[in-house]
Order: sequence, then structure tokens, then C-alpha cells
Amino acid sequence: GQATSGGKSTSSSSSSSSSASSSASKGGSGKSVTIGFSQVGAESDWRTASTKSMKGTLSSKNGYTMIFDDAQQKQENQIKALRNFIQQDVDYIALDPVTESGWDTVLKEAKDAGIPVIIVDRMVKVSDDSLYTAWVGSDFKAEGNKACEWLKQYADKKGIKQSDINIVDIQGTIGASAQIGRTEGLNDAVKANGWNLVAQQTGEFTQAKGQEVMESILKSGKKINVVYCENDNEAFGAIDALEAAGKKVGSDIKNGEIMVMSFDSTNAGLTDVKNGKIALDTECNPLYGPRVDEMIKKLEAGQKVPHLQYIDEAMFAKDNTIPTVTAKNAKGEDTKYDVTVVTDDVIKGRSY
Amino acid sequence: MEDVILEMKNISKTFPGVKALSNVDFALRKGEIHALMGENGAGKSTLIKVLTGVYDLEGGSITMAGKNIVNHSPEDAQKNGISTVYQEVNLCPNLTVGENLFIGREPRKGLFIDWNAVNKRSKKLLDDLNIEANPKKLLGDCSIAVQQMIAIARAVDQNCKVLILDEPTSSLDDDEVAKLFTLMRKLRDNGVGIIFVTHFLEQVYEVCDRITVLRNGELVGSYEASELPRVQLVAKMMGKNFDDLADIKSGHENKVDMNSTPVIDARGIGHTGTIHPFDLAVHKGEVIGLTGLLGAGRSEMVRAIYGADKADSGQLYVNGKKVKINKPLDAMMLGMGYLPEDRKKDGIIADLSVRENIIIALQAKKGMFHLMSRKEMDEAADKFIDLLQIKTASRETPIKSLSGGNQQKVIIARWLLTNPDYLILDEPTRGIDVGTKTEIQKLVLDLADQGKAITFISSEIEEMLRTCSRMAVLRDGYKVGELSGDQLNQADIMKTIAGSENGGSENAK
Amino acid sequence: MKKAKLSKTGFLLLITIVMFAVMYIAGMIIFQDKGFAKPQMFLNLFISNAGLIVIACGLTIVMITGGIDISVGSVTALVCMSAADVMENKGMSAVFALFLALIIGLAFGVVQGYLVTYLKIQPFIITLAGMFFGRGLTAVISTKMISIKNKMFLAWANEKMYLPFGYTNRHGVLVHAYIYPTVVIALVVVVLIQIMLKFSKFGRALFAIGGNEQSAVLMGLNVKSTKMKAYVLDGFLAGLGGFLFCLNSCAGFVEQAKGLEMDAISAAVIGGTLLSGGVGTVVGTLFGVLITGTIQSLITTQGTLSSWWVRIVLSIMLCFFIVLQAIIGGAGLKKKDKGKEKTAKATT
Amino acid sequence: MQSNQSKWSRITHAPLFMPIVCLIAVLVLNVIQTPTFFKISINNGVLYGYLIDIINRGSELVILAVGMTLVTAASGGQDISVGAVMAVAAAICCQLLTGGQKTSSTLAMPIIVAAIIGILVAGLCGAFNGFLVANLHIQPMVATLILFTAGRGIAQLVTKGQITYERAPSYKVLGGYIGKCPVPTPIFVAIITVIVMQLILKKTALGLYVESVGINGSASRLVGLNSTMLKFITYVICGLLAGLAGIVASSRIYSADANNIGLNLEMDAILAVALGGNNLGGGKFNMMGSIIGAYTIQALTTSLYAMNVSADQLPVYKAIVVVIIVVIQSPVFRDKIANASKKRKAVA
Ligand SMILES: Nc1ncnc2c1ncn2[C@@H]1O[C@H](COP(=O)(O)OP(=O)(O)OP(=O)(O)O)[C@@H](O)[C@H]1O
Ligand SMILES: Nc1ncnc2c1ncn2[C@@H]1O[C@H](COP(=O)(O)OP(=O)(O)OP(=O)(O)O)[C@@H](O)[C@H]1O
Ligand SMILES: [Mg+2]
Ligand SMILES: [Mg+2]
Repeated sequence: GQATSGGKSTSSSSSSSSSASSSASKGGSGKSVTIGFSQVGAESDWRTASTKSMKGTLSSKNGYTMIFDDAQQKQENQIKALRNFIQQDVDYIALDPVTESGWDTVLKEAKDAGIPVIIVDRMVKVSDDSLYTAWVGSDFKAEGNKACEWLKQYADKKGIKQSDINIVDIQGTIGASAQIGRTEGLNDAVKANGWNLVAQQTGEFTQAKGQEVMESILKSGKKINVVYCENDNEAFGAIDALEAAGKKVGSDIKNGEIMVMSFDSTNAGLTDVKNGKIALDTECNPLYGPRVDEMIKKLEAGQKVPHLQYIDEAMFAKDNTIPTVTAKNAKGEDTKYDVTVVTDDVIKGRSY
Repeated sequence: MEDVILEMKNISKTFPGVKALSNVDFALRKGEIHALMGENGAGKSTLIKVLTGVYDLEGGSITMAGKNIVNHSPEDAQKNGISTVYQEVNLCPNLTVGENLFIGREPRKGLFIDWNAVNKRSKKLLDDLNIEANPKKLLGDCSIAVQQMIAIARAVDQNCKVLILDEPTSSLDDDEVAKLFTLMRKLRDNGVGIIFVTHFLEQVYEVCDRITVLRNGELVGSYEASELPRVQLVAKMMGKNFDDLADIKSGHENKVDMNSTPVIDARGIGHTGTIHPFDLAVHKGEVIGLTGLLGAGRSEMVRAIYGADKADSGQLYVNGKKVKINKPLDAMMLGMGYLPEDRKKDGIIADLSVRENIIIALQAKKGMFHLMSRKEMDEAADKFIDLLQIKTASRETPIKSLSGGNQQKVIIARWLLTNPDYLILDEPTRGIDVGTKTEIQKLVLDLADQGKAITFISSEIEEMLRTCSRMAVLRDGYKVGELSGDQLNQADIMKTIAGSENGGSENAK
Repeated sequence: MKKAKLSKTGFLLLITIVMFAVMYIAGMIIFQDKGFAKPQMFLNLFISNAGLIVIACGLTIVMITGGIDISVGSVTALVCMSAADVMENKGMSAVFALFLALIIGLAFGVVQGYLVTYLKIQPFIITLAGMFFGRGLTAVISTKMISIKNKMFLAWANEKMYLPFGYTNRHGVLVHAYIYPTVVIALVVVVLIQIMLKFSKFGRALFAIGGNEQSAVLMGLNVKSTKMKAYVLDGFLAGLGGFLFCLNSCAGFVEQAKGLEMDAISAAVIGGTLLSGGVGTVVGTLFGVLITGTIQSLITTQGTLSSWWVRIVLSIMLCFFIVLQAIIGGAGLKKKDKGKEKTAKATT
Repeated sequence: MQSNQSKWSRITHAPLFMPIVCLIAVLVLNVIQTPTFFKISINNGVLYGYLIDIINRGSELVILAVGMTLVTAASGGQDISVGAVMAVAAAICCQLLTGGQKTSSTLAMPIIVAAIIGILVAGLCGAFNGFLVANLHIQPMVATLILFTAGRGIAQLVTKGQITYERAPSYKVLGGYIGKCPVPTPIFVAIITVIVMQLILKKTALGLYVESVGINGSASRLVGLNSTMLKFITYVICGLLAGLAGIVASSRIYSADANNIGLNLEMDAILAVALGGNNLGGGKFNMMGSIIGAYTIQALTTSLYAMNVSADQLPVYKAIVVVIIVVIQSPVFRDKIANASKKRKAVA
């Protein structure tokens, strides 16, 4: 019920449907829809929120029987789970893939068995796009593009030369798609805007590593004024390290403050935005349940669903120095994004 | 000299802190049995290991049939026609008897090992040597004696020119030794040169043609066996004259009071599957021997008393008080000590130093929270190194780098240090040189004089006759008799062991 | 007395197989309505684990010598990544990729084998370094995922081999049960290695070394070259297994096959291989893989556990299995010993 | 000259010589790359510098290495569950402190009580491992595999799958600083752990017992040692220490991150034991060696950060350095070098 951001977002892709807010039992018919859902794991709060959303929406109350499988971050487990679902004759398969690639064989098996597959969150790369029915998810590269665009405009507005931006990138776990997209977004912007990329090191999406890496970078004595953390947990660690070294964290780069940028926008992350410790937190929305529900309803009713559907994601800042940014979306089109100012209500509305 | 098949010249070998061999020469002729003699730690095993490539050759040369050879590994040695039984049984417990006999030279059918042939040939080999073992049985399940026989069988079955036997007879009984000797003579007649290491002088004179003596890593000399009397041989080994063993018992009076409460009184103690319920009483100051054929259950008997295998029937009284022993520590607390028969498996703690090996039992008895001070440990270790003349570079040397006999002495020291009231010695003289053997026998009698109760197990009946005041006889896991006083003679013992009226030992069958 | 003749290895293997059968049949009864009884469900165990089976076989070989290899997961990742990279970015053929996979495996085997055998470094540490190295090198090739789109490769990967039985699904479609060629390869490897272990000099030497390395030296076996060969063979099988793994996932990425070494080790151990060496069979290892696969499959079929309960239940079942095996194995062997002693006595 | 040489050889053959040389080598390498590496200054009222980082960040690893050394010595195997057990302890401690809340800035109970409960539960995990290894004779790596898999699941169960934050400033002390003390607290925790352990080893016979049991269990039993009990105890100690390390790690981030606390630390702990010159097959051990090994690993990680080695290549370097260290420590290699130089001298 607290899907505030879900409600706020509008599908950027062709789907013009308004989001169906409450899920009614499908078509009133007695038989429930069986759906096999293969989840990545439970490696972060974000993921846990995502699982909760799926389980909550696709519940027996709403006319579904869900077979849930946790893959423990292993692609091979997901492949096994999918094969299992096929043998169980499920009606639908929902897949939140550990990785983007490597799905050809098993998706073909599902197709042969006549089971529609809905991919959520990460995109899959397959040789034949008809192997899955629909995809709904985030675009990590666009997230990176947006955040960097915001930084560029912020510097312009505050009269800071782009070449004076000395940025540190605390990357996510190397090879994770969120890391790849967000790092790419940054690398592009560094090239385009002439920023100095002082250091680039992985914080493995954790607070402890984020802290350790930040400490080490600080000791190198290089000048830093922006820290680009690829998730909230890393940002918390980086902030601790900065403060322990006597630096001031904030947006006032000109007066020696160090700006921290982050992704995910969890409850704790937004709290830090409000405190002024995180300058910009770019959202990554985990609430896929209602979207999948909506799609299945359509498919059951024999309607067509869009093949690709991006979840629109917000950006959060302490104030509205920059109210909107225009950046390239997943398809390379320039898109306008609003920046939301964090208030207590916004924080309260975050369930994860 | 024309028929010398193996000649070693100027062999030296140093270990950290020890010069194990210095400039030793050795020659072996075709078709002779050549005894290699010396005290514990004289360097016999080391010489053999240098010869067979276990250790690198540091200096000197080895020639075989006039050709210079260098063995880098036992594999090379085997290729050069030298096959060896090393001092400690060295086979693989996880493989079957048959495999142990044939590994590395398995009969094959095409590409594959022919298991039928392995088993058949093993069976034949075992039968030829009268070894009681099923080729398909796991080696680890065989007793040490059988394992030793299997190691010998493996070595002799290879068509070798030189056969080396390093103390092969230490766990064998007379029958088996006799079998081995028959075999050795046969091989000799076929022209094989045999190097034979043993501490049993009788055996040397029974089969050997020549004798080479080592002392402290140096060559004393090589002699024709017929020209070297026993006394001189011992003198050469020890470097001093030596009074014969025969009479150590005199001077020790038998002060045992058979009417006193026994120190140990086992009533109906037994362990299912290994030893049937038996009664045994041991008094203060008494040395009681256990005798029987190989596998008669002597070891099992003492293990059941000591709690090494928890007894599942009967009661044990210590000094008249009924006690319950669940584990060895209980027995130790009641004043017992147990020197196990398998030194390598149950005795030494290989990587620990001599000092630690000596004090470990006492320390265990004292408990974890009463660590002995370093000074106490050093004193204890030094005392026993001195007392038992343990040959070691220092008290901090790991026990594994001591010679076999010296390891045994360390284990004896371990138990003497705990000052037990009742001491069980299972084959304490195995692998120990003549001089030390006498020392140990004397020691046993001294301990008895001090009022300790002792149970003594040995494969040598003479040795037991010299030390024991009473003997219990076992057969097939049953205690079948007890002998004392005048009954203590070879003939009576044999009679009881055999269980028949005609006396004399028969085959185990 | 027939049973007493069973060797320790045979006895452990028997336990493993019986326990697998019991578990699987129980699953078929409990989850009858959920497709667990379908033949394809069983075949899927092989399809999804073909790579793991081959890798675990290699690991079993080094474990029999008393060694271990924890680099296999990383080697798999490296193999997948290199294969993906040469096919997608360098335009090489799938045959070349297979060749490369085997070369990589061999290279790991040779280097690790040399360090373990000739410099006598502890295998755990060397292969731990190998694990770091392989994973790092994977990232050096590319930190991005590479999807394999090579035609020939996909043809290999998707070549279903239909079996003459199947079932009719809900939509009325008759679905033939099928396997992939990878399964055949894996089973052939199992059979070949089992024959090698049982019937070749090399195979028996492996057991001798694991039983007592020093004795093996003194018995005149060439311990060094045997151990070296064991590691090389293990590396080769890791390369081959990695390639089969790749055929299943058709991609290369840094995090791939993480923790695969633990799966392989536990499969081998459940199958009756001792980490201390000297005991083990690859048939047992195969069943080890099937058992862990079945446990996973049971959990997936059940389908209502939350993420953390999946882990907990998985390990409870693993624990149950290992403990049961330890108890049955321990008790059985003890009883057998006694039986043996009695026979020995009877013949005396 | 002669005595000089023997003195030198005595030093080079001391058990701690190689581990220390390796640590120094790693540090020296840094100075070349990063001249400021050894600089220690007071910054913001606390000690500041790479060296401090190494000692500080290495604390958990040191604590784990101490426990791992004992376990290795007694059972000849390793406890691979320590990382997961750290997470369990952290989860319990934080959950107790927040009173079941996801986030809290007050304390629901005294920190010391929560920490002790967390550590005790970790000890219980150790006891479970110990029971499997000592009483049921399951191979250590397999026995601890169970908690390795289940541990993080249990931790997540405790934290309900989320990260629990305890933001009360006093909770940060253990991972941060005590009042105005310029030295990070984890350093004290590590030092105290080491001192306590050294005292135990010096004042009781535990060390000797453990070595003895690890070398020859059956002989140890016959001299009155209870090897089952001793093995069990080492696992309990290892568990307790893992718990302590978990609490320190959790205090650093004032939260319980079930997925990441202690992740992969078990491998580093085992590596530390091996780099310290210990035999992973059990028996004699060298506690100080393991501790130096732990700092060596941390120094390596910190230096690679300092040199800004790109993260994806990090494992490659780590692997190379590890191999170099173990190779130069290997007695075979040292013998070869010694022989070569002897020959050269002989020629000259
Ligand atoms: N690996 C080793 N390391 C160090 N010293 C050793 C090693 N092996 C043997 N020694 C030493 O070398 C000397 C000779 O030992 P060796 O084993 O050859 O004696 P032996 O004559 O066979 O004695 P025994 O009759 O007791 O078997 C002994 O002092 C022993 O301590
Ligand atoms: N590992 C084993 N497996 C099966 N039976 C055994 C084993 N060890 C001993 N036995 C049996 O136990 C009995 C006693 O054996 P053991 O050899 O210990 O007796 P012993 O009288 O001490 O002989 P010795 O000390 O001369 O070797 C025999 O019946 C033997 O067959
Ligand atoms: Mg000897
Ligand atoms: Mg005996």
C-alpha cells in the first residue's frame, strides 16, 4: 500500500495504462494463477523490499499461487529453478535475473513448454527477444547519466569550473549490472565534462568496504570534492570515513565541503539526504509486484503487453537548486527528470 | 671379490645436528646373507636409505655389478634390482593386501589391471609363505605381524639382485621367523645378495654368512660370521666388553608376597570380539609375563585392563578397591602406565620434541591447568636421556628423527616419569639393541624391586624367562593357564601354549 | 558374511546410493502433484549439473591423493569468460573456444600441480591463490557480462536429444523427455575416470599416495609424477567442466560459478571421498552431485520458503545427510570390523 | 666467522623468520610505490596513516586467525564457517540493542550484555561444529560447511532480512575510538585477544595438548588426553572469537549486515594461518606466525588500495604475492637455493 514512488512514476515506454492500484482477484474465476518466481537472493535491503513487493502482490489473496525460489546469487541456481518451474507446469514464470546473459537455453525450454516468462529488474540479453514475453525494470546506465547531469548543472549553477571537479568513484561489486551501468554513466560524463576522476575502486556495495576504500583514498592526499557512491550503503561508509578524517560532508564544494552522491534511495539514504550528508540520491525502484500483476491480468485477458517497460525512477536532493535535469534514457533519447526535495513525508513513505 | 654385486664406498650422511654416517664402506657378495649390526642409532637404517635413494647421496659412491649407480628414489633402486623392506612397516592401509603386494607392478590384461590375476597371484604368494591373510582384505585390518610378513612377501616377489631387510623379524614369532629364514636361504641359493638387519644375535648366527658392524655412524669392520664369536660381536657393536645376558635375574630376590592384596586384580574382564573374560592378579613387586602365539590376544588383554579398549564385562580391583575404568586417563589416575605395542601408531607423537614426548603423560595426569614449569620438564627429560642413554641431538629434537630403538626408549621414559604402581610393557624391547635390551630387562627387575607391579609382554620367551616370576598363557583370546616357579621353562610354556600333551609348538592353525 | 566382504569404499558408496534413492522416492511421493515424479525432473538433475559433475570428478582425483583444489570455481569463470570473449569479441569459432577452455584448465593444472608436487606447498593455499588469480583474470578480460551468440556454440548448447518417453502436459502437448549432449559427455567422463581409478596403474597409485604418501615412495611408486598427473588431469577436467558449464549458461561474467568449489567438494565428500585421501569413487561423486541437486530441487518445488529459510533448510538437509552418513557409516564399519575379527578367529 | 654464520643460520631458521620477512617485504614494496606509506600523524585527534589502517583493519582477521590456528592444529582441518558466524553474532547483538527495531538510536539493553549474548551464540555455533568434528568424526571442512551455508540465513532470520542499524554513539566505540584515545579500539581488542590467548598457552597445557592430539590422536588417547574434548574446545574457542570479531565488525558500521559481515574472511583467516608457517594438516602450530600472517594479508590489501590498483586486478596481485610468499617459505625451494649457491661457491 505504500508504493509512493511506484505511484509517482509514469512508464516511459509505450504503455499508456494507468497503474492498477489494487489487485482484484483475477476475473472472478476460481482457479488461481500459478507463477514461479526466481529471485536473485536477499543480498540487500533493496532486494528484500523487492521480494516483499512481489510476494505481497502476487499472493493467494489476490488469486495467485506463487512458487518462490531464492537463487543465492547464483545464475546456475536460477536455471535449475526455471527448469523446475517448467516441470511443475506453472502458468507464468517471473525471473529477476542474477545476470543479464546466459539465458538462451533455458528460456527456449520455457518457450517450448508454452510458458510465458516475465523478466523483472535486470534486462536479459538473448539472441532472440521472443524468448521472453515482457520485461519491466530499471536502467542503471540512465541512473548514472541522470546523476552526472545533475552534478554538471549543479557545478554550473554554483560557478564551479567543471575541470575543478575532483571525483572519486566507489564502485559496486565488479560485474554486477548496477555497477556496470552506474560506472559507465560516470565514465561518460567524466569524459564529456572534463572532470578529474581521482580514484575508482570497488566498495562491493557494502558499508564496511566503502569506509575502508574511502579511508585509503583520503590518505593518498589527493584533492577530492565529490564522492560518487554506487549505492547507499557505500555512501554511509564513505561519510563515516570522511568525517573521521575531519572532513566536512555537504554540498558546499567551494568552501571545502565534500559532496557525496548516492543511488538506491532507501529510507536510511533519504534520511541522510535530508541531513545534508548526501547531496543527491538517485532512486532505484524495487517495487515490481504491482507491475507484474498488471501484466499478467492483461495476458490472461488475451491482451498484448509492451515488450519492454522501464520503471521511471526519481531523484532526491535536499533542496531544489536544480529542479529538473535532462539526460539520456535507456534508448538514448533525451528525457526530462524531476528532482524531488526530501521531506519527512517522503522518508516516512519509504518502506525499505 | 669378483662376485661382489653391490659396493658402497665412503658413504656419509649428515642430519641437522647429527652425523649419521661418516665414510662408511660396505660390500655385498652375490648369494650371501650379510648382517648389518649396530646399536640403536648406529646408522643402519640410514645407510639403507642412502643406498635406496630415500636420502640423497652426499658423498661417496655406489657400484652395482661394477657399474656406478645413483638412486634418486626407491623407484630407481627397484629398477636397479634392489628391493627393500624398511624398518617401519611401509604399506598403504587403505588398499587391500593383494594390492599392497602388487602395486606398481600389477599384472595387466591389455590396458587394464587384471584383478583376478592380482588376487590369484597374491593368494599363491601368501600361501607359499604361509601368511594367513585374504588378498581382498584391507591391509589396515591386519595385525602388524601380518603386515610385516606382507611387506616381506612384496619385497621377495620382485626379481631382485639385492634384498634388504631392515629388522623384519621384530614383530614375528618363531614360526614365522623360521619361514622367513627358509625363504632367505632359498633366495641366497639363487644368487640373491641379502642385507639383513636385526638385533637378535641368534638369528644372525643362524642365517648370516658375513657381518658388518657399525658404531656411531662409523664402520667398525666386516667379518665372516663363523670367525666372529658372539661375545666379540657384541663388544664390537658396543665398543666395550659386555657380560652375557644369561644371568641378570640373580641378585634380584623374589620378595613378592603372594598373599598381599594384589595391586591389580581383574575378575572376568573381557572385551567382546577381542578377548574373552579372564582373571589376572598382579602383586606388588611382581613381574608377570603374558605369552602366547601371535594374535593370541596378549595385547588385547592389557588394553582391556588399561581401558584402551573399554572392558565390557567383569570387575577390576586396584589395591583391593573396586574401580571403573572408562578411558586411559582413569587408569593412569589409578597409577597405571601402558607402553603400547605399535610404536609408530600408538606411541610416538612424531612432531613433538623428545622432551615433550617424555613429559606428555605426566602432564596429562596433572591436568591442563597445572602446566609443568620449563625447568621441571628439562630436568625430567635430561634425567631420562641420561638414564636410558637415549641417542638424540638434543632434548628439543623431534622424536621422529630418532632411530627406532631410541624412540622406544623415549616412550619408556614417558611412563617411568609418571612413576606408576602398575606398569604394562607390551613388547618394550622390540627393535632394541642387545645392550639396551639387557638394560631394560634390568630396569624391569629394578622397578619390581622398588615395589612396582609389572606386566611384561614379549615375543622372546627367553627374555620373559629372565624377567618374569609368573607367566600367563593365552590362546585364541582365552587365558588358558598360569605358570610359576619351576614350571617356568621353555618346554612347559610351549606345552601350555599348544594346549596338547605332546608339547612343542605347532602351526597356529 | 557376504556383506563383510564389502570394502570401506564400497560400503560408503552403498549408503550414498541408498540414501539418494530414499530421498528421491520420498520427494516423488510428497510432491507428486508438482511434477516431481516426471522423468524430466530427474533428467534435469543431470542437465543442470553436467559441468559440476565433470569438475567434481577432477576434484575427486586430487582428493584421493589427499590434496584439494579450490580453484575450480574460478577456473570455470575464467573458461566461460575467455570462451565468450574469443567468440564474441575476437570472432573465433566455438571449436577454438573449446580448445582454449581445455588449455586454460591444463595450464592451471600444470602450474598448481608443479607447486604442490615439486615445491611441496600445501595444496589448499596454492589453489586458493589459483582461485584469486582465476577470478582476477576473469575481471581483467572483461568486467562486463558477455552473452554468447555464436551460432555454432548455441547449436551445441540447444541440441536436445529426445528420449523415447515423456508426458503430456497441461496444454495437451506431448513433451518428450530430453537431455543435452553435455549430459552424455559428463556420464562418459564419470565412466572413464571410474575405470581409470579401478583398472589402471595410475589410478591405483593415486589411492596408494592418499593412503600413505611416504609408504608410496618407499614402495617404489613415482609419487611426484603421479601427483603431478593428478593435478593436470584435474585441471583438464576443470577446463572441460567449465566449458560444459558454459554451454548451460551461454555467457561469461565475473561472478560466475562463485562457490562452485564448495559444491564440488561437498558432492565428493557426500559421495564418500575422504578429504584426508585414499578413499573415494567418482560414481559416489556423481551421486553426491545428484543428492545436493535433489535437495535444491525439493526446496524449489516446495516453493514457499523465504530467502533465509532456503539457506537454513538447505543446510539442515545437508547436515541431516552428512550426520546420518557419519553415523551409519561409523556404526556399520565398526560392526563389520567385529564380524571380521570373528571370522579371523574362526579360521585360526 | 663460523659463529657468525651459525648465528645467522639460527636466525633464518627461526620459525617466525620467514613470516616476518614477508611482512616487511610487503611493507617495503609500499614505500617505493607510496613514499608516505609509513607516515603517521595526528589528524582530527586520532592517529592517522596507512600503517594505522593496516593494524586497525587487520584486527578482525587477527582475532579469527587465532581461533583458526587452534582449530587447524587440533583437528587438521579448517573452520570455514567463521565468516558466517561473525554475521550471526553481529545480528543477534544489534537486534537485541535495537529491541527488534530496524533502526534505533537508543539502546534497548546494555551493550556489554548484548555483545556477550552475541558472542555466546557464536560459541554455540562453534560447539555445533565441534560436536560434528570431534564426536561424529565428520571432516572439518564438510562439518563447517553446514554453518557456512546456514549462518547467514540464520543471521538474516534474526534481522528479518534487513540491515539493522544501531545508531547510538556508544555502540560505535568498539569499532571506533574510546573517548579521546587516539588509537582505534579494534587494535586494543586484537591485542587483548592475543595476550589472553598467549597467557592461556603459556600458563596451561592447552597448547601442548592440542598439538599432541593434532599429531597423533590415538597415541594421545593412550597418554590420557581426551582428544574429543580438546577438539571440541578448540572449535568453541574459534566460535567465540569469531563472535567477538563479528561484534567489532558490526560496531564499525554500527549495524548488522547479515550478508556482508565477515564475507570471505574465512579464506583470509586460513591464508593467514598458512602464511604464518603453519601446517594446515594439523599438529605443531605457531600462533605468532598466524598473527603476522594476518597482518601481512591486511598490509597487502591496504597497499593495493594505496597504490590504487584497479579493483578487478586486485585478486591477481594478491594471488601472485601469496604464491611468491609460500614459494620462498617452502623448505624445498630454500634447499634448492642453498644447494645452488653452495655449488656456485664450490665452482668459485
Ligand atoms: N630424518 C632424520 N633427521 C635427523 N636425524 C636423523 C634422521 N634419521 C635418523 N637420524 C639420526 O641418525 C642416526 C642414525 O639413525 P638410524 O635410524 O640409521 O639408526 P639405526 O642404526 O637404524 O638404529 P635402530 O636400530 O634403532 O633402528 C640417529 O642418531 C638418528 O637420531
Ligand atoms: N586390525 C585387526 N582386525 C581384525 N582382527 C584383529 C586386528 N588386530 C588384531 N586382531 C585379532 O585380535 C586378536 C589379538 O591380536 P594381537 O595380534 O593384538 O594379539 P597379540 O597376542 O598381542 O599378538 P602380538 O602382540 O604378538 O601381535 C587376534 O585374534 C587377531 O586376529
Ligand atoms: Mg633402524
Ligand atoms: Mg600384541
